[in-house]
Parts: sequence; C-alpha cells; structure tokens
Amino acid sequence: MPKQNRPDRTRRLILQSALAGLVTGCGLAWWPKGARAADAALWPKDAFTQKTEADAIKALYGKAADASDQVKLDAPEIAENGAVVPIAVSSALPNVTSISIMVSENPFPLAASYKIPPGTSAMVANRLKMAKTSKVVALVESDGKIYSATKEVKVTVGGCGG
Amino acid sequence: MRLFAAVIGFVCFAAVTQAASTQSDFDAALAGALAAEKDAGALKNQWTTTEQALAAAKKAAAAGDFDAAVKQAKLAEALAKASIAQAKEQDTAWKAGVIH
Amino acid sequence: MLRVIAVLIAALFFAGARPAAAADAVNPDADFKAFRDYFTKKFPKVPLNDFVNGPYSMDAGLRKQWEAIEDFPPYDFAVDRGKDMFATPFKNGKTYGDCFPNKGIGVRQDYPYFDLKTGEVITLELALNRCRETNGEAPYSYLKDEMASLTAYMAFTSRGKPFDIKIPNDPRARVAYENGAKYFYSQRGQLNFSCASCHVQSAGEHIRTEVLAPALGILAAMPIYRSEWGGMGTISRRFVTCNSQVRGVPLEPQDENYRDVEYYLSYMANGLPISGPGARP
Amino acid sequence: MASTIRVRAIASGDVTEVQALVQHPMDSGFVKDAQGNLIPPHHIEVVDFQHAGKTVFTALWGPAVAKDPYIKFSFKGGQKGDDISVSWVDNKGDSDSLTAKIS
Repeated sequence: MPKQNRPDRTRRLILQSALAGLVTGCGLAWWPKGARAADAALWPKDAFTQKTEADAIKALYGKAADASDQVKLDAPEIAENGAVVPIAVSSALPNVTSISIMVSENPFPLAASYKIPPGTSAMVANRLKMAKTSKVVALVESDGKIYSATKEVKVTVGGCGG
Repeated sequence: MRLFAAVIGFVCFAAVTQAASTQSDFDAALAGALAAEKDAGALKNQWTTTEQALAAAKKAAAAGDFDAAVKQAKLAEALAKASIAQAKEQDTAWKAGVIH
Repeated sequence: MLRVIAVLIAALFFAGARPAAAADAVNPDADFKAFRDYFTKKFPKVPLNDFVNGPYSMDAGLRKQWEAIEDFPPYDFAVDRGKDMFATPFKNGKTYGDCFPNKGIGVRQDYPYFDLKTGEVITLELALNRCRETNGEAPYSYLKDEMASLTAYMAFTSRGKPFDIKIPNDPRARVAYENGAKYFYSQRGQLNFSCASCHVQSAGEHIRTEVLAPALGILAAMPIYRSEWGGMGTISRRFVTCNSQVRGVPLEPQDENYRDVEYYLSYMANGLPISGPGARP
Repeated sequence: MASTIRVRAIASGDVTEVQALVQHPMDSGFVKDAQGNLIPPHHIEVVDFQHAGKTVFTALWGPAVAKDPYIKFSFKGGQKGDDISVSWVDNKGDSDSLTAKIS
C-alpha cells in the first residue's frame, strides 16, 4: 500500500489545501437568515456523563444494542497516539438515523453521537481521544433498532497525559 | 567507552555512600556539586538528572534533613562529573559513530 | 540506581551496535554518499523521496492513520496564520518578504545556509527573528506558536522543492559542518544516546507504538503538528525535546551547535523534497 | 479574527462530501496543568451543518473528541455553488459559525 511517492502526494496536498483556502476564503462571516445556529440544548448530558458503556447506551437510546456485521467500524489496530485516533463508522442498514461511538475504557465511554437526517449517508469519520487500550464500539440506529460493531484498539501513549 | 562505563560505576558507588551530616557538610557538598555542574555547563553537556539531584539537595537542606541533602549533593556532583567525562570522551569518540 | 545500571547496559549495547567505524576527517561528499547508502540499504523498500515522511514511510498501520489525518491536517491553521503574518506589515511598513529572496516564497529548501560575511550558519528560524529585529520588532520564541506559523507557511510554499544546501569553499563553513556532525554523533545525556543512536542505528524500530524516524530527510517535514505536543513545533523544539528525552539539559534554541547540526542534517538531505509542514504522532 | 472553522465541501454527482476542522482545545477535564491543577473541561457540545435551510448533519461531542476536531460526512442534494453553513457551541457557551460554498 505505501507505494505513493512523495511528489504525487505533495501535489495532492497542495491541491487540497489550495481548495480549502478557496472554500474558506469564500466563507462569509454572516449567518444566513432563518438558519439555526447550533443549539446546546440538543446535547444529551445524561448519556455523555455515564461511567459505563451499557449505561451510556441505555441513556442515549433507552435500549440495548445487538452486534451486527452490517456495521462497519474502521479503527487502527494500534493507535499512533491516544490523543488523536482516526475512527470511521459506516453502515449499509436502511433508514439510519444516528451513529454513535463509545470508547469503553474512557472515563465517560460515550465519545460522540451523530444525527443522520434522511438524505445524509450512514457514514462518519472523526478523531477521538483514548485514555488507554480499549474496545471501541460503533452504534448504528436503523429503523429504531440499535446495532453495534466492536474493535479493540491498542494505545500505549494515552490521550489523557499532558 | 570503557572510561565512561567506569565513571558510571563510580556514580553507583557514590550514591550508596552516606554518613550523618551537618549544614557545613551540606555547604561543602553543594559547592562541589555546583562547581562540577558549572564545568559541565561550560562544555554544554549538563544532565537533567544532575539538575534534579541539585534541586532535591536544596529542598532537603531547607527542610533540615542534611543527611539526605548531602547524599543528593554528592549524587549531583558524581552525575556532573560523569557528564564531564562523557563530553571529554565524546570529543573524539564521536567519530567512531559516523556512517562510512 | 537501577536507572544508572540501565544506562550502563544501554551504553554497552550501543557500543556493539555501531556501524563500522573509521576516524578519518569529515568529508561532506563522502559523508553524503555513505549516509544515503546506509539508509537505502537498511530500508530497500522505501522509495528515496518517501524518507521525508519519517515513520510513515516504514509502517503501514501508522501510514493509514497519517493519511486520514492528512485529509484535513491540523497544521492548516498554522499555514493560514503564517500567510496572514507574511501579509501584515511591521510598524515600519516593511514585511517578512522584504528580508528574503523571492519575498520568502518557495525558499525553504535553501535553509540553513552558511553566511560568509558573519561566518555562521543561518537557519530559517534565525533569519525570521533577525528580520523582526532589523525592523524594530521583538523576536519570537523559537519553539512554537508564531515562529511555527511562519515556518509552516514558508515550508508550504516550498513543498516538493529539493533541499539545496551548499557548503561554500571556506574553512569556517567546513568547521560548522563538522561541528554539526560531531553534535549529531556525540552521545549525551544520562542515557548516553546520540542523535544517531535513535535516528541512525535504531531508525525504523518501535519505542512503544512510536516508530523512530530515519535521520535521512528528518527535517524536510518541519515544522510539525505533533499529537504528543497537541500543537505545532519548530526544528528548535525538536532538538530541545530530543536532548531532554535522553536526560540531557537542552541548549538554548538556535545555539550554534543546534544550527550546525541542522546544517549537517539538511546537507545530508540534499535532493529530497520539502514536505513540511507535517503531522507526526 | 480568523474563523475557527475550516470547511471543505465537494459535490460529486448528487453526493456532497463535507469535511470540517474546528480550532478548539477540547479539554477533557482529566489533564493537569503545569501546577498540577486539573484543567476544567472545555469542549464543543454541538455542531450543526445546514444546507438549503435544513440541517443535514448534527454532531454531539463529548470531551473525548480530539483537540482541533475533525469531522467528515456526506449528504445528497447539494450542488456546486450552494451554501453550506456550519455552527458550533461549546460547554462554556462560546460559539462560532461559517458559511462556505460547495465546490
């Protein structure tokens, strides 16, 4: 896989970043009329403050999850640094309305939860902190049921240190 | 390398020697350590562990524990001398590491 | 006590693990060839230009995480900030661009250089602070923040350009180069490691989950956003950190020794592309 | 002041892929400062993405999301040149927003 040579990669990076500059350069400081700003009331405090994975799932969804091979969890075997662990979740299940990610061994297992309205793909990629080696659990809400996939990620440089 | 190993051996030895001590013992030990660390500084080759031992020595002395203070000051002096020996050895020995 | 014994063992280990030794005088051309041969033989599967990607050139698992991070790298903020700083005049109306050839755009690969007037190595970081001082501004800290933003932007405009470090025909330049080599290969700190112990002899090996970066091209990606630092760091920060990690008291940033070692390492990287700013674990 | 938000939205066919990066410390509340005192939690709680007056994605984040957080998702219906609006709010009530064009 690591066959790319640097010039190609470099061009790609320059291209991407130039594009980013363009997009953000076009960004306008005003907020369009009628558009809602992010609403802090949406934040499910109860779920984010549970100390165990099971309690967090219950607080978030009110029911337990079933393991499913229809949930795809992409996480490294060994995290290069617990402070920044790239994790992606996707699913081919129908009518997906949310995707959540738990890190079982973190002080608060629920790391992130995403609402997926109709028309938005059941796919999300983000970067999380992991305190230590832990199971990572991806949860997908589909047709009102909760499905999960689990993977262990090894961490030797924890994301909680300075 | 052998010279350096011998110095390290000295550090081991120095760290285990100790005796009942007074303020003036500490002052003498600290002066010795500071002089050696200053020499290491002139060679730009100080060790963080020397600095830690010096800090521990001053802290113990401030608390009136002169046994511990002298022990830490002597450790600092030994570490500083080891770092000086390292710098002197590496002044020529580095060439052995160059890729050829 | 255990620590001291561990050091002794480490010292003996490294004594045995060194490459074949010879005590000849330093010769930049021969050094360059030997240095390159050493790494290309040690890592026959790594394409030459890929060495600038450090640990990611030699570990597939790390590379995948890196590519995910490069999709939208956290150093973007530093590049944009550096660009803004470059565009903002000093109080006297001059700009950073006025201090550099080609207004400072696409010139990173020419640093450090040996200044025949002052007889010293001038790094990019030093040149930036001297530029500020010449124009009546206070110098920045060398380790991160503004300095890292400026060098991130300058590296970004130089991506893909090969290192082009020259050693002029002047005995002082030769001395600076040799002093850089000496600093690189001298064992230091209570752990008794040289820069080379980790980045030559042990390059590509794992320390916990980290993979030690090869010395070849190691400065091409600077400055870097290190997850371990939670932010950007300059070449100065890298050297200071290396020295403390082996329990040596670091020198002042941009100490002559650090500038000389940057000169030596950059010369060894001649021909390899600038890839900075970079992201590292 | 420069925006804390970077957005890159690219339409390909009827799918628009959105990537965003936000400059934020995302302090977890478990890390100590140099004096040994815990740094209190300071993290984004909600990020809202809108297109054509409609929320297309909502991120709910806890303190375990990495510093300078990154997010990628995709949605159907976006066209090149359309606006995409991003806004976030954190646990201290700070917020920021940005509108960018889909390219």
